Amino acid sequence: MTATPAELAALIPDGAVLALAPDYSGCSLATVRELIRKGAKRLRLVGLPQLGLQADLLIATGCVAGIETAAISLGELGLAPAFDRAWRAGSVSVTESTCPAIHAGLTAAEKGVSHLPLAGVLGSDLIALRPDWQVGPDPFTGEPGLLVPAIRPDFLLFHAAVADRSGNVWIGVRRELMLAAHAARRTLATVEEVAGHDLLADDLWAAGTIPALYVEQVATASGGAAPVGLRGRYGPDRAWLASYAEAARDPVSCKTFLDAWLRDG
Amino acid sequence: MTATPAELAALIPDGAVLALAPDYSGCSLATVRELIRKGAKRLRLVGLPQLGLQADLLIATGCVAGIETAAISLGELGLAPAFDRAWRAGSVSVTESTCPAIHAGLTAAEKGVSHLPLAGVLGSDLIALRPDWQVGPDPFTGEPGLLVPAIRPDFLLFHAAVADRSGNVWIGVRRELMLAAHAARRTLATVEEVAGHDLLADDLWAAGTIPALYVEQVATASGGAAPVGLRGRYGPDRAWLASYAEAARDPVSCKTFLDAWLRDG
Amino acid sequence: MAEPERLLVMIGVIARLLRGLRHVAVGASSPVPAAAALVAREQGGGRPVVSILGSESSNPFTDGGRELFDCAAQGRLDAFFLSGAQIDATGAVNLLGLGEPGRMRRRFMGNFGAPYLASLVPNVILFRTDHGVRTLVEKVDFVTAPGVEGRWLVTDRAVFRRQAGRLRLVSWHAGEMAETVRAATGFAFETAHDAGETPGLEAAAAAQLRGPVGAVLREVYPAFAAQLT
Amino acid sequence: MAEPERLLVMIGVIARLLRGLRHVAVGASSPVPAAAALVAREQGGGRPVVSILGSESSNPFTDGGRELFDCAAQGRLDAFFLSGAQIDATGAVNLLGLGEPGRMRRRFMGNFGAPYLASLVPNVILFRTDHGVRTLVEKVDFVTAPGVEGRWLVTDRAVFRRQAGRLRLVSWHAGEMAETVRAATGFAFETAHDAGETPGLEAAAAAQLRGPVGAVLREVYPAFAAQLT
Repeated sequence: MTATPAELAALIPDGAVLALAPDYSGCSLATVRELIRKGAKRLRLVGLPQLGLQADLLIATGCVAGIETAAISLGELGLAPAFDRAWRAGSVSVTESTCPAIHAGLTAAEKGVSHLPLAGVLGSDLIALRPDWQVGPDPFTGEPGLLVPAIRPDFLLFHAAVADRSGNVWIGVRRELMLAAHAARRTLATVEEVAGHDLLADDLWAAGTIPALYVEQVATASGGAAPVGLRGRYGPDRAWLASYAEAARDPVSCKTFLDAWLRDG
Repeated sequence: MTATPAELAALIPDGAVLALAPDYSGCSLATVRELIRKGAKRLRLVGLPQLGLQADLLIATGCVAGIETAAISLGELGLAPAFDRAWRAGSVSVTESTCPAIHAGLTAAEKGVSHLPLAGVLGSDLIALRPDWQVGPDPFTGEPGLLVPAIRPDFLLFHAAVADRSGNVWIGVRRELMLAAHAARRTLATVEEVAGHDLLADDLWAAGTIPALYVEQVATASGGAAPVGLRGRYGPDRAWLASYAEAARDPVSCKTFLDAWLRDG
Repeated sequence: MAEPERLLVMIGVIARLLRGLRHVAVGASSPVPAAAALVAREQGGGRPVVSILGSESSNPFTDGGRELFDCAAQGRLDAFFLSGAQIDATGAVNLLGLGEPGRMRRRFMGNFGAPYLASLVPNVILFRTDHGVRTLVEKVDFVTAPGVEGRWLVTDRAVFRRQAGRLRLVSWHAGEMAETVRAATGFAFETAHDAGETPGLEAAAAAQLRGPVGAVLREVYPAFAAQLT
Repeated sequence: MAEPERLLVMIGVIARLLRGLRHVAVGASSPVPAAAALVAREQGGGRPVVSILGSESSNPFTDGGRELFDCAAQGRLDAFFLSGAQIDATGAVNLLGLGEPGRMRRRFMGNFGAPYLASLVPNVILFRTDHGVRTLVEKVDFVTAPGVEGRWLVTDRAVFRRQAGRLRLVSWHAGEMAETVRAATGFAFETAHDAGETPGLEAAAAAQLRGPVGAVLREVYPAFAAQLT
């Protein structure tokens, strides 16, 4: 029943709103590569709640029209270089957010409501950048309150360690993926391997499992989170990441670097 | 570091708002028995989202002033008999709710906001029973909407299979306990056993674990969920439950039955 | 509860209503809907997915008690089942109690999730295994959830569907007639122009009940499963 | 980053500010606060509990990315740490970018959770390991989070605390004076009447850094840990 990363990528149409895991969660680089190969266009990325290498690669290759995120970076390696160039050029729109506002927006979508109230944040200039947020008296306390609208991505794409034959996917403690799978219309996942046992049969596994109910398609992709790495399985490929961070500062060297990466896989 | 159920019960003062797990989740009957023994008074119970045997026992013994719940029953055995008598006598106040309204109220408390919007429910006469709920135009859609206030219990009390020496408690898929532990001011748990390993060290366990951060005190109580039973460990004691359901219809036979139960443990 | 033959007819009716759906959830204390959903799943080759609440093995949820409700709000739950101490001519159900709200003379278990699910799940099927004048009433004392157009009511005597604001008799089970159903019903109703006898449980479905469905059912509702076979 | 000696002083200052707290969380890319929190934990016999985000081993959260934020809103998080591309005289921080909001000329990584945590966590400690006129400014270009009374700023040159609306110099590290700090700072400030040299890292804390704290630190921030020892 499992597909290939290319088949997952084929399900994501141009213009889709695509939620992507942060680098510490579960990144399906295997599918991102296929999105780039197929020439995806005008994607609108949502960070869960921040974006990392996946977003920078998609931006570097012209797949992205806009992002909504609390941050975008290469982590310890600093700014996301392709995004930085695109931002300066004005070719990618940015909807600035903050981590809990994205979690709240996804929670609103999970619960089928238009919005959620959010604590804090008032006093930040961020409010002025978000005309779609509402500030007004809290109907229960009368104090100033903030309401943020639901975020319902068209797709969630992520990578995890294990799925089973029914399409249940084990994410362990990376529960932002559970929330996003509830909130998104369709969820696509790559996994290291497909287990022979039913992940829902034993509570030890079930406790960290997204039920197949929410998962449209699973693809097997051993090493599918490389070079970012997958918690508990393999670490980041620091040499690759440093090379990319260097190469991607310049559009020409970035293209050369990524052409080689696209050829290799 | 573990305590006894009596020590847990001693932490709960008269008048406390106490959230209790439904019969299918994790019921700390061992602590409920100690609450009865110490003569707890004026407790206000919150069902997660419904109440079962624990509530009926506390009501039978005069420990309860009021309940907020989506339902109260002995499951397949029908109405909760002591509650039914107390309800007819008007000695226990009932705040009627519905399952998702309780989940939403706890989620509001979890997120530190005064309320949450809730889908559905409009059109039910339940609205008229809840003057503390607000109905008005949704600020984003303009459609009629419902807002329910936060529910922040003073205590969550539950029983689970395993804790570790640091006070982390494994609940598996019984995630309503996680939500309630976040929402409640203080969480008390009994467990079948204390494991030698750190539950947070392995993601397989961690995925179903409430971190010690939220847990004030753990007590060991082997069989602590009897006679209700504990998922994956032991089933309900159907003979005991049937005897109770019969005896509790009448205040005298109820007292005789419970006096014996209180003596036994 | 009704005789086993009547329960089998109910199972057949409900199973047919579930054909082609993706995901069906069954609440607590709902053995007839559980059996019907499992039959529908067998006949659909695994579709609909069936979530039986209160079951440890036939319940795919991993996010706690809220997940069923969130799932419904997401549009991921196609059918659910409600019974009620009272069901009225408009298809409204009352799970709470009898008498005037606020001053009720009798209280049942409570509203559970019905006020929410009834408005968010596209196919809410009402059922009663003890069709009678005290349960099927002209107007419920308390509206746990209002009725909506197209809603089905399946009892141990007959099948109704709401049209033009009221439940209408669609079929009566073997051994009943429109008149016997009317005599046992506390609300007035019209009879659909094409009304007739309810089709019995298909032989294939009966075999599934004895086979794979029975196996699951015995785990969740042992007494009920024994009664059927 | 600053010289190791200065980092050790910062660690000592921050560890002292964390004494007696129950739960301290450390965000990504915050090695100095991580070291300080771990020292405080050692000295407090396990308190405060320390949650290091981005760490697989020193992170007790099991409910996904939202849990840190929910935890703060519940009042269960006593301290957090923020740096910023700009920190101003009022203790406001700017994590977003330089230039006029909406038409910025330079963008950093983004606001992360700072706009929320800064208003919900009682002790938010600001830190910079490169005290200078471009980072410590009179007014931030963009208020990611406003300053509040009592807020601390710990840099590699000095310690400030906000009083009467502005950061005030509380102490300067060995090798600095009020004048050298002033020359390196982009905002005008008063000096507290009892200001003096920042106490150095206690010997016990230094030993802990070489011992148990260093062991944890090497796992999360290997380069930083190597620099310290």
